[in-house]
Amino acid sequence: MAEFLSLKEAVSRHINDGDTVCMEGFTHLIPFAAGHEIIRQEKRDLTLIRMTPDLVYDQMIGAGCAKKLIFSWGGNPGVGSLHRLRDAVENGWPNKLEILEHSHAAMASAYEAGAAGLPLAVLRGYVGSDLPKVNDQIKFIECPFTGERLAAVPSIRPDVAVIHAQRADRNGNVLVEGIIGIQKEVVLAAKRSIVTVEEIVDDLGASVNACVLPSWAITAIAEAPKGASPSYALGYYDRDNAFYKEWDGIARDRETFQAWLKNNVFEKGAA
Amino acid sequence: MAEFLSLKEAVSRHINDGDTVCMEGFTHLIPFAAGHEIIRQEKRDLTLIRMTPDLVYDQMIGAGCAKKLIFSWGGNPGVGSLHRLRDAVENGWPNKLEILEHSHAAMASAYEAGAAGLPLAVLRGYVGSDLPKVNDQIKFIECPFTGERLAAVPSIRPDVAVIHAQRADRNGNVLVEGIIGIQKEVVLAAKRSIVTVEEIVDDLGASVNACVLPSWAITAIAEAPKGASPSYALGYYDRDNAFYKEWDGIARDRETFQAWLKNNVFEKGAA
Amino acid sequence: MSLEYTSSEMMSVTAARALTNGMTCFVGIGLPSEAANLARLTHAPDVTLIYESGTLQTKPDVLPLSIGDGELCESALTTVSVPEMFRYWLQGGHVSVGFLGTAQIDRYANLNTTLIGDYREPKVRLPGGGGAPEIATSAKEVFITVKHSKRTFVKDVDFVTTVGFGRDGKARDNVPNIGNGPTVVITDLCILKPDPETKELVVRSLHPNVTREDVIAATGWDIRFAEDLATTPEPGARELEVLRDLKARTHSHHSGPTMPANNEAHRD
Amino acid sequence: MSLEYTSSEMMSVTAARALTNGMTCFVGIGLPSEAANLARLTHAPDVTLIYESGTLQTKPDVLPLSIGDGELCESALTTVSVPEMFRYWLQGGHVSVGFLGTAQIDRYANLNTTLIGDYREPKVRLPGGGGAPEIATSAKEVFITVKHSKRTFVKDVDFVTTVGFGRDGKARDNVPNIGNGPTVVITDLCILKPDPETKELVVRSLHPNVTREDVIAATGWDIRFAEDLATTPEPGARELEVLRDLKARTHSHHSGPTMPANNEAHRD
Repeated sequence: MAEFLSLKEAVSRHINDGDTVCMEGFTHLIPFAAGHEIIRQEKRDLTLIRMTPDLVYDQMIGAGCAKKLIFSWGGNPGVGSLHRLRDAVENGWPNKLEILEHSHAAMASAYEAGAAGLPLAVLRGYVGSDLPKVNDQIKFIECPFTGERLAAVPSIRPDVAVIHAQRADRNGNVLVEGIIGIQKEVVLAAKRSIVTVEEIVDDLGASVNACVLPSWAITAIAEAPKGASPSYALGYYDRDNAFYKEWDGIARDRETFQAWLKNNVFEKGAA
Repeated sequence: MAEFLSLKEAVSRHINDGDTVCMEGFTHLIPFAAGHEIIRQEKRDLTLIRMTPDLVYDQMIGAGCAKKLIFSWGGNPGVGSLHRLRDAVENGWPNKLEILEHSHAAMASAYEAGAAGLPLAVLRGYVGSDLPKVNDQIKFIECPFTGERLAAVPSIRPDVAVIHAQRADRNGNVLVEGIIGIQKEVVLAAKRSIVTVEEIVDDLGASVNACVLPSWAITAIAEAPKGASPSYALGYYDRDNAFYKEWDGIARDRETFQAWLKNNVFEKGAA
Repeated sequence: MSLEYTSSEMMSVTAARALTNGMTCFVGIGLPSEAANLARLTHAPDVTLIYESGTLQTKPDVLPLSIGDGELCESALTTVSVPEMFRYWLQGGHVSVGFLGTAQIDRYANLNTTLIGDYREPKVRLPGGGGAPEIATSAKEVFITVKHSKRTFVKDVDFVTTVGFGRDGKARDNVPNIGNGPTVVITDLCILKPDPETKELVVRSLHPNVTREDVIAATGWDIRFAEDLATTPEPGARELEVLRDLKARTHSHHSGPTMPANNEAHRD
Repeated sequence: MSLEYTSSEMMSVTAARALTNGMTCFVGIGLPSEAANLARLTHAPDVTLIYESGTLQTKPDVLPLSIGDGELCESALTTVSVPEMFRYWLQGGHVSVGFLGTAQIDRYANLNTTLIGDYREPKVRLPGGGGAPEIATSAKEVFITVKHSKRTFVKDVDFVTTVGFGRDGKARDNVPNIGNGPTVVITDLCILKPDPETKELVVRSLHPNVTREDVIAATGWDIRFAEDLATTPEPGARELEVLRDLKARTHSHHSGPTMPANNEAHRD
């Protein structure tokens, strides 16, 4: 059964230095509050996995939490580059960052396979792409029925999954609604999971086939209102597109980034 | 875009003798009306696929529509045997029926793979079971990452999928709700699809992550009120458990079966 | 005190007692479903029940006739697709107990629900594997409940639909990512458990008023009894009351007059 | 009549015209999204737009800044998980057109969105593949829209993130279950299509007031022109009006004052 913890306690207890951590949310419901708590607790040497490492990973990488990044699209959507990610990859600041990159289709299938408890995902992918030349985790197998050559990638089965969701009921069942991304998959694929929620309610108000994660499939739940901002939570608040644009200026420069981090992360406590 | 047709026209136009046909619905939303129309139109030599061939396939097999059955559990749930299926397998009446059997996990994965456009499904399955000895479609592959031995089965990609759903809107988008089974997968995996619905409405009334099949993923839609009875349609009518029990007596004997077929199928037109 | 109860009731109550709060149980239809819901309505209100139709954490008020009755969906936390159920929830490792029935079981707890006789020339054709083959390997452990008879308890099953410990008791040895297999078999006569070494089923407890001879007569192999053979505790008054209420509700629900609409419809 | 319009508007209107009713289009963010929504709001109201965030058949009123803006979900027929989107809808063969942008494109329409320079020592690190590698192979055909410049139109891309026709134009030959690949490239200068034989991109139509020299100067290889070189039709008044309204709505939506709650929150 999921345990209700403060965000501080959840991160402290369930994320260790050196862990493989997936913080997911496909544009929607990105767990920013949890990312900031990880920065505050100065977790180190994390292998970070995420299809679309955007601002939250840019911040964590810039803060020195990561040693490796596995991803399929790393940018500030609609704005441009992730300057902290680039600084780490290109200049090793604040530390060297190893990267391993996939396509979305491969990562989506790898999450599906991870949730399904399988060691590999099979997809019709990477045909003609140079990505297999630079990622030795991409292999090819032959279908035993048709002889077709198909791509295979290792499934994703992280130590910890971190997601944000709209709400939990008092038994610890969680509703995710709207762009549900790979939230269900990453929680089921992970050894441990932390779910931050906008609120804890008596009744989830879920429709019959809603994306509900049962309490017994979750390790810890922490209430974190606006925990996805500047991304958004459908039904609660909109995406702060202005901040996404503003981030480009903040992150471009190490000093402005560090000042932002000090004022907006380190000097704030967990929600 | 889906074409609105009468059930008679849909079956006549889209199901041919010799086709591979999947009529799905996991206990819920079983397309009985469509099955009866197939019987009335005396379709022959069908390869029928269904995880749980229950009364609808018992009726079609007894009526002589099938030459082969691929399945994973063939019974009258909670009641007993399918006597027409057994008569066909054991005595070749009204014709010889070839069977190929799987487990549910393998068929569910084979539908998933079919919807995903893949030629095979990979699962951790059939360990220690004799099923691979009697089904040459079950093979084993080695994971290129871990060396683990995993089962592989061909994906299911039928000529025609037939399902029943609660409702369609006037653009031909279809809502399936409740026990959604493998309805979405079979429609996406099939070359052509026929969807019968309880009613056609202005607005589906679907929640944000509901199981909705877009019009452009469906071939034909036919209105068939009570088209799933004696199974049920959540929100419309309950399962007629009494008839499931009654069927045991009807189907046990060739004569009572044929009389039932004459009175209840052949002498009735399509809804 | 001496309550009156049948051997079927004894079996259901004993099977129910094997489940505890906190377990996530993938429930087979029939006897397992009866036992699992009895557990939920008595000592284990927080046991999580999953049916292969996709209904997660369901709390039916009456026993379902099939694994996909409306009752299961309406009382569930949520309902997922069948591929998701088998891939994410079962194969993904979230099921602690698979609760199965069977037509035949052998001394190594292998189950046969495929056929009696030879595969190509069956004497009796049974429904087939359904969910059982992978429930038995993906769940952390397996409970089996079945009536005890010589026709059912055979030395070697005609067909291994679902592996217990294989023809030689070693089928799970060195297989990665496989559950522990059957840990208990509950019949209307006794409780059996696999020998920790050989995996052969051994009688660990006789139900009240059942003799060793009764079990021997109903078993198709030379059955062994544990040295510390116990007597199974009798059903309690509340367990019997809840079980009888549940069965009465179920009976009236499934055989009551069907709605006119349905009577019409199935004849269309 | 002579409407005033920019070369960017010419590009968007021309790209929009490539889409027709009945197409199911998997939309990349940025220019493709602008063109696809312009098509939907003008001549192709029934074009189906899909974004990789899982939003099926979406009808945003403003252009999304990211592929997962709330607007996409709220206006969609339904929203599915990301694995389902890539496995069932894209790989499953339900997408007729993939509409992509790029950072680099070469003469065989290979796309590079990974990096400029060498992989281990990049001069510029770009976002990466995202959905494009499999959109380009699973969609029945691919439309590309990108601004024309020598930096973008290179003889050979530094890295093939997403295959057009490979380094030699033959990458799709004899590959089973693969789409037809890029069928048209729309820039702010012209329309290019692959030569039916060699698959090399050939200019098929120049936009009004663009010369061959303009295209040659903006292309990093010895670009060929079709014998029957056409002139692209100008944008219509309604197309320009709808495009400008859409961009104005979008601009005001994405840079308008954010809600106080959000301003607070992102500083937590």
